[in-house]
Amino acid sequence: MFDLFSDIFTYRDNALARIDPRAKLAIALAALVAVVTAERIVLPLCVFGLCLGTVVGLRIPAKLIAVRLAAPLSIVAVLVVLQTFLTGATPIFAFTLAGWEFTAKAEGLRQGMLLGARVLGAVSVVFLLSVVTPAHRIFQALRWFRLSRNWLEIAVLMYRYIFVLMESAADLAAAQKLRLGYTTKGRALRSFTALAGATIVHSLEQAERTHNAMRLRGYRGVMPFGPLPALGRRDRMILAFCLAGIASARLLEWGAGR
Amino acid sequence: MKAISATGVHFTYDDGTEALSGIDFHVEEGEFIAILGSNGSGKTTLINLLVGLIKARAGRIMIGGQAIGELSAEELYQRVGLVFQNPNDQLFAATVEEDCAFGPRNLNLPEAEVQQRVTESLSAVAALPLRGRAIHHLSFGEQKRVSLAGVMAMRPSVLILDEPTAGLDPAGEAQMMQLLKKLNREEGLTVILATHSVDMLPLFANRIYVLDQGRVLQEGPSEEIFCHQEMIDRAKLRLPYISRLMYEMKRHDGVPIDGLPLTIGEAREQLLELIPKELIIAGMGEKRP
Amino acid sequence: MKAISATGVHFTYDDGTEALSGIDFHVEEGEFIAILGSNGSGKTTLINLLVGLIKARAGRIMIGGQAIGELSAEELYQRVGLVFQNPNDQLFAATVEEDCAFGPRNLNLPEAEVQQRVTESLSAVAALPLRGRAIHHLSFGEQKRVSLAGVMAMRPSVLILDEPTAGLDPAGEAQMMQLLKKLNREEGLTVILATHSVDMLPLFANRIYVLDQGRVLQEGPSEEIFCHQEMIDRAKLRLPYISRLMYEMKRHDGVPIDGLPLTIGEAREQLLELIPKELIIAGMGEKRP
Amino acid sequence: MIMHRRKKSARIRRVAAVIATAGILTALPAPAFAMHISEGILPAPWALFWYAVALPFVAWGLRDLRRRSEELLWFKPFVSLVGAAVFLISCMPIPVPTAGTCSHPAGTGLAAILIGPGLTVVVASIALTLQALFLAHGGLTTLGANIVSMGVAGAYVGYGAYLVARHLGLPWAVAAFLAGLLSDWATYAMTSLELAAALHGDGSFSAMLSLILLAFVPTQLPLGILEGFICAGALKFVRSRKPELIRATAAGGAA
Ligand SMILES: Nc1ncnc2c1ncn2[C@@H]1O[C@H](COP(=O)(O)OP(=O)(O)OP(=O)(O)O)[C@@H](O)[C@H]1O
Ligand SMILES: Nc1ncnc2c1ncn2[C@@H]1O[C@H](COP(=O)(O)OP(=O)(O)OP(=O)(O)O)[C@@H](O)[C@H]1O
Ligand SMILES: [Mg+2]
Ligand SMILES: [Mg+2]
Repeated sequence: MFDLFSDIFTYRDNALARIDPRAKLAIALAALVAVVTAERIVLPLCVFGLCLGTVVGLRIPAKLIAVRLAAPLSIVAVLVVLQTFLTGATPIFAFTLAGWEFTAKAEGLRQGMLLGARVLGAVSVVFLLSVVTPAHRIFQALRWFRLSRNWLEIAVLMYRYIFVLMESAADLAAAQKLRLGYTTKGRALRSFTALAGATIVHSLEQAERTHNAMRLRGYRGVMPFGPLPALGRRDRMILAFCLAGIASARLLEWGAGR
Repeated sequence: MKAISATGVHFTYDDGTEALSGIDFHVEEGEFIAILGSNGSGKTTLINLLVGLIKARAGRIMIGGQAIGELSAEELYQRVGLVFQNPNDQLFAATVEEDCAFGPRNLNLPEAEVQQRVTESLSAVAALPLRGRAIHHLSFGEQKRVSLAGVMAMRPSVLILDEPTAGLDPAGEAQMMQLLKKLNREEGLTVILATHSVDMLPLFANRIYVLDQGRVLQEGPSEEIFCHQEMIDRAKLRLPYISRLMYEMKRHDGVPIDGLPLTIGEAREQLLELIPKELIIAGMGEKRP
Repeated sequence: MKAISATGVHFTYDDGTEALSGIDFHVEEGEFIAILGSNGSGKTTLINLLVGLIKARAGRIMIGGQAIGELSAEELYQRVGLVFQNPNDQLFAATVEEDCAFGPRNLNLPEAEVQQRVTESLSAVAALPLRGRAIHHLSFGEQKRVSLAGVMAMRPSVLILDEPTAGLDPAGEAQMMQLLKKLNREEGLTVILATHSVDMLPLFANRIYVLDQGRVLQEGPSEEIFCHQEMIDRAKLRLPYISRLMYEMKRHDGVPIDGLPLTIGEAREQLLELIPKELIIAGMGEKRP
Repeated sequence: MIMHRRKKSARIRRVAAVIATAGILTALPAPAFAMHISEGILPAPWALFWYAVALPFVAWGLRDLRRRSEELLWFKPFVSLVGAAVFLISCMPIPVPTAGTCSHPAGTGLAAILIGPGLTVVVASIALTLQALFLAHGGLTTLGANIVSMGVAGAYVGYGAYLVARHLGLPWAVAAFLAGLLSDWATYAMTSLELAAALHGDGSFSAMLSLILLAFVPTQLPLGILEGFICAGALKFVRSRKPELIRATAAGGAA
């Protein structure tokens, strides 16, 4: 029911998983910038192809890829349709449906496809990052980027306890289902409300116990994070190489656009 | 007739864990069955399949002669009830009464019938006095019984329980097992329970399925199951304490013991035959109950 | 010297539940103590008092000769460590390594020392290979051991555990108890555990405190405790299975048994003395380990 | 005459587009995915702009967090756990009557009542980051915009509605209902605004905005009402089970 994070794959060993998370995060951010500033569809689509190819090559199950890409793909479809019929000036074709006239326009189609390509490219970059980097490594990397420690502390605890609460919530939902709590809309709403309430109650109780456990191990209001080692030579080289690659691809596109 | 059966069932979680690989599991009406297995052997997964919470990747599950997919939710859950391990995860109403009434109300029964079912199911688990109490003020043992009552109120003919005695103290454990025995013997309910505690089971179960790594290692009446020391070791289980004692005396000390006594009663009988009458203190033997 | 002691301790929860009424509890350094009691008898409350999570309404708690109130939090938590019943309560970091390092880092130790403590404590609980794993991918048994490691990394001299074997299968239970025994015998840790399972305890504990309704019903070595059938019944506990068998044979059948054997080994010895040598199958007796 | 025809056809076109958009949006695997602006949709200037808008709110929430966690050692675990619960609730599928598919509640109204709007923004920013990274909902480039709609708009409107309703002497259940309802609608209004601003291209902003708003109406009107019921119901549940903990929450005094 709540198959949320399939982060088991991030613990698989492969060349990408071994790269320092800071380097990976920086590269991903650079790729995102390149994609969302792209003026033509070529660069984003190349990024999309590259990332998707890598994800497939890492043998991530097709089902997971489909689940992750389903929503972005449908958004792309909506975008293309919306932009094609709503913006632009040069008509390319028109048709009438149930008495209504639809006119597709070239500029709109182009704009829609560009937006769609950007979505695909950007989503695939983050997807690739997320299947080769466990959450705690990303949190570590974020620390290096000087994110607020308090923000990170809450993030770490939240991430951990989402899984704990998920187990009891899944049991609760199943228990309700087995006693026919979801057979009509009204019952479903009532059951759902109880489920939400119970999850909050469980979280409040868990917060108390967790805080006790933290206190007993010397917690004084700030979660201690370990030191971050310097970025290794190999990782520095990978980082430099990738950033240079992304920058030149972006410049190339810019040049082509002139 | 078969109350519930699974044939060649496979199940793999989304993350690739193969939790069940080819399970055959058949229960006749009125049986008392134990699914025995170590942590992670697949007991909960099997149970979730049997009640239709998850779908098998391969294999067939039949409930009372019908494939599970053909049954509507209403039909299915009036035939099979599941009691979860942690009562806190299945009691969602404010009071005991409301919780027990949840199922019957969802069946659109008239209020009088609902109330009657609540009374009946609460008395079946010896929890009638708790009727008006708030759920979150109950003790753990009381919560366990009330969660059983909530399922009983659906009047299932098959009752499945995941670790019904986990977390209970000895008195609570004995009470729960007596309760299940009564439901099975007197009310004719088919009872299936998953557990990894070996000591109480032999007294109650007609048959035991031993699970290990998603497979049925062995299946049979408890006398048969506990004869196979290596199988038991492989399943990361152990013999009941009594059997262990008798096993060691038989195996290492050469004491001639028939089969393998599982219960205190059986062990006592066998040992008394071996101990010379003249050693027994006169006058005491009479008191034997 | 006394490692930990509570004298005349009373505790009442906010809702008026009197959970402890006049507890005396004394543990010497290096002892292995069991707090035995049914659900709701007050075990967890007592433990929470001993580690300073809650404050007694009346009475005095001393840790290593000092009143608990006089100790700073840092001193206190380096002397006494508590392992919670549910490992989820205690494993709040993302990975095993980070979780174990939490305590040492709070002590502002240099990173090398932190890493060394992590390695040590993980190897002490046979969990070193789990070091890089995410907590939510561990099995229940692994989580239990890792949560113990997290406490061990604080290097407490007194280790308190709330139901350390709850929810574990037989293999996991045996492993956990062996682990605790090793920590107690080899590393000299004082171990205090709360439980309501009676069968494993006698093999390990020096002394047992039996709790019932917030009072100490009895205290003493296990042989003494389990002699008092009525007291055991009153505490809603039961004898270990082996003792139950021996007790019934002694009481009802008049078999002359000395004291009350608690373990399989003791029972075997006594029974063998009663069984005539000629009944024993020749050549088998040799194999006795 | 010509003028008239053009106007008419424009109107027809707009209506048709609304229906088409609504059709497509509701046919999505889950319409609530549309609640988060997907990765890559916003052009760079807009993405930066919304980051700039969101940042002060997050910073303010973090300041609040630091101040209160210095006094109360349990405060950070408490906020985290409530955050985890709300995150989970927002991932649970609920049936939407008009869409025929499942959607998800936002939970921001509930969170705002429990931990206050400032901290809700912080928690929402974390939840949105986790969703962007691991679930492909929302995105890193659109994080700022999503924080503004989910966090800022949802939390402050929800909390405001709750406080105003309580001051007007309405029962807490009604207040909670309004908080859920209005926070949900505010989130959608804000999301629509953000999308329209970024996507109207050479067309008119207001046309795009009304179009997107209208497209969301068939799912969002009922979903907002559901959210209201969920918020009130969940709060009722918590009040009955943990009255002492309700007192410790943000709206404790008012609740
Ligand atoms: N939701 C899940 N996702 C992935 N793997 C799972 C999930 N639930 C269980 N597993 C895995 O499936 C296997 C069987 O688990 P299951 O819960 O059925 O065991 P169990 O016999 O009930 O154990 P226990 O005695 O601990 O309750 C285990 O290896 C477990 O790690
Ligand atoms: N937070 C609380 N508020 C009110 N009463 C409580 C609370 N915690 C425990 N109690 C009550 O105090 C008594 C002792 O509870 P405690 O948890 O110490 O028992 P226990 O021996 O640990 O039981 P178990 O074996 O079930 O863990 C019980 O009557 C219980 O209902
Ligand atoms: Mg299980
Ligand atoms: Mg306890």
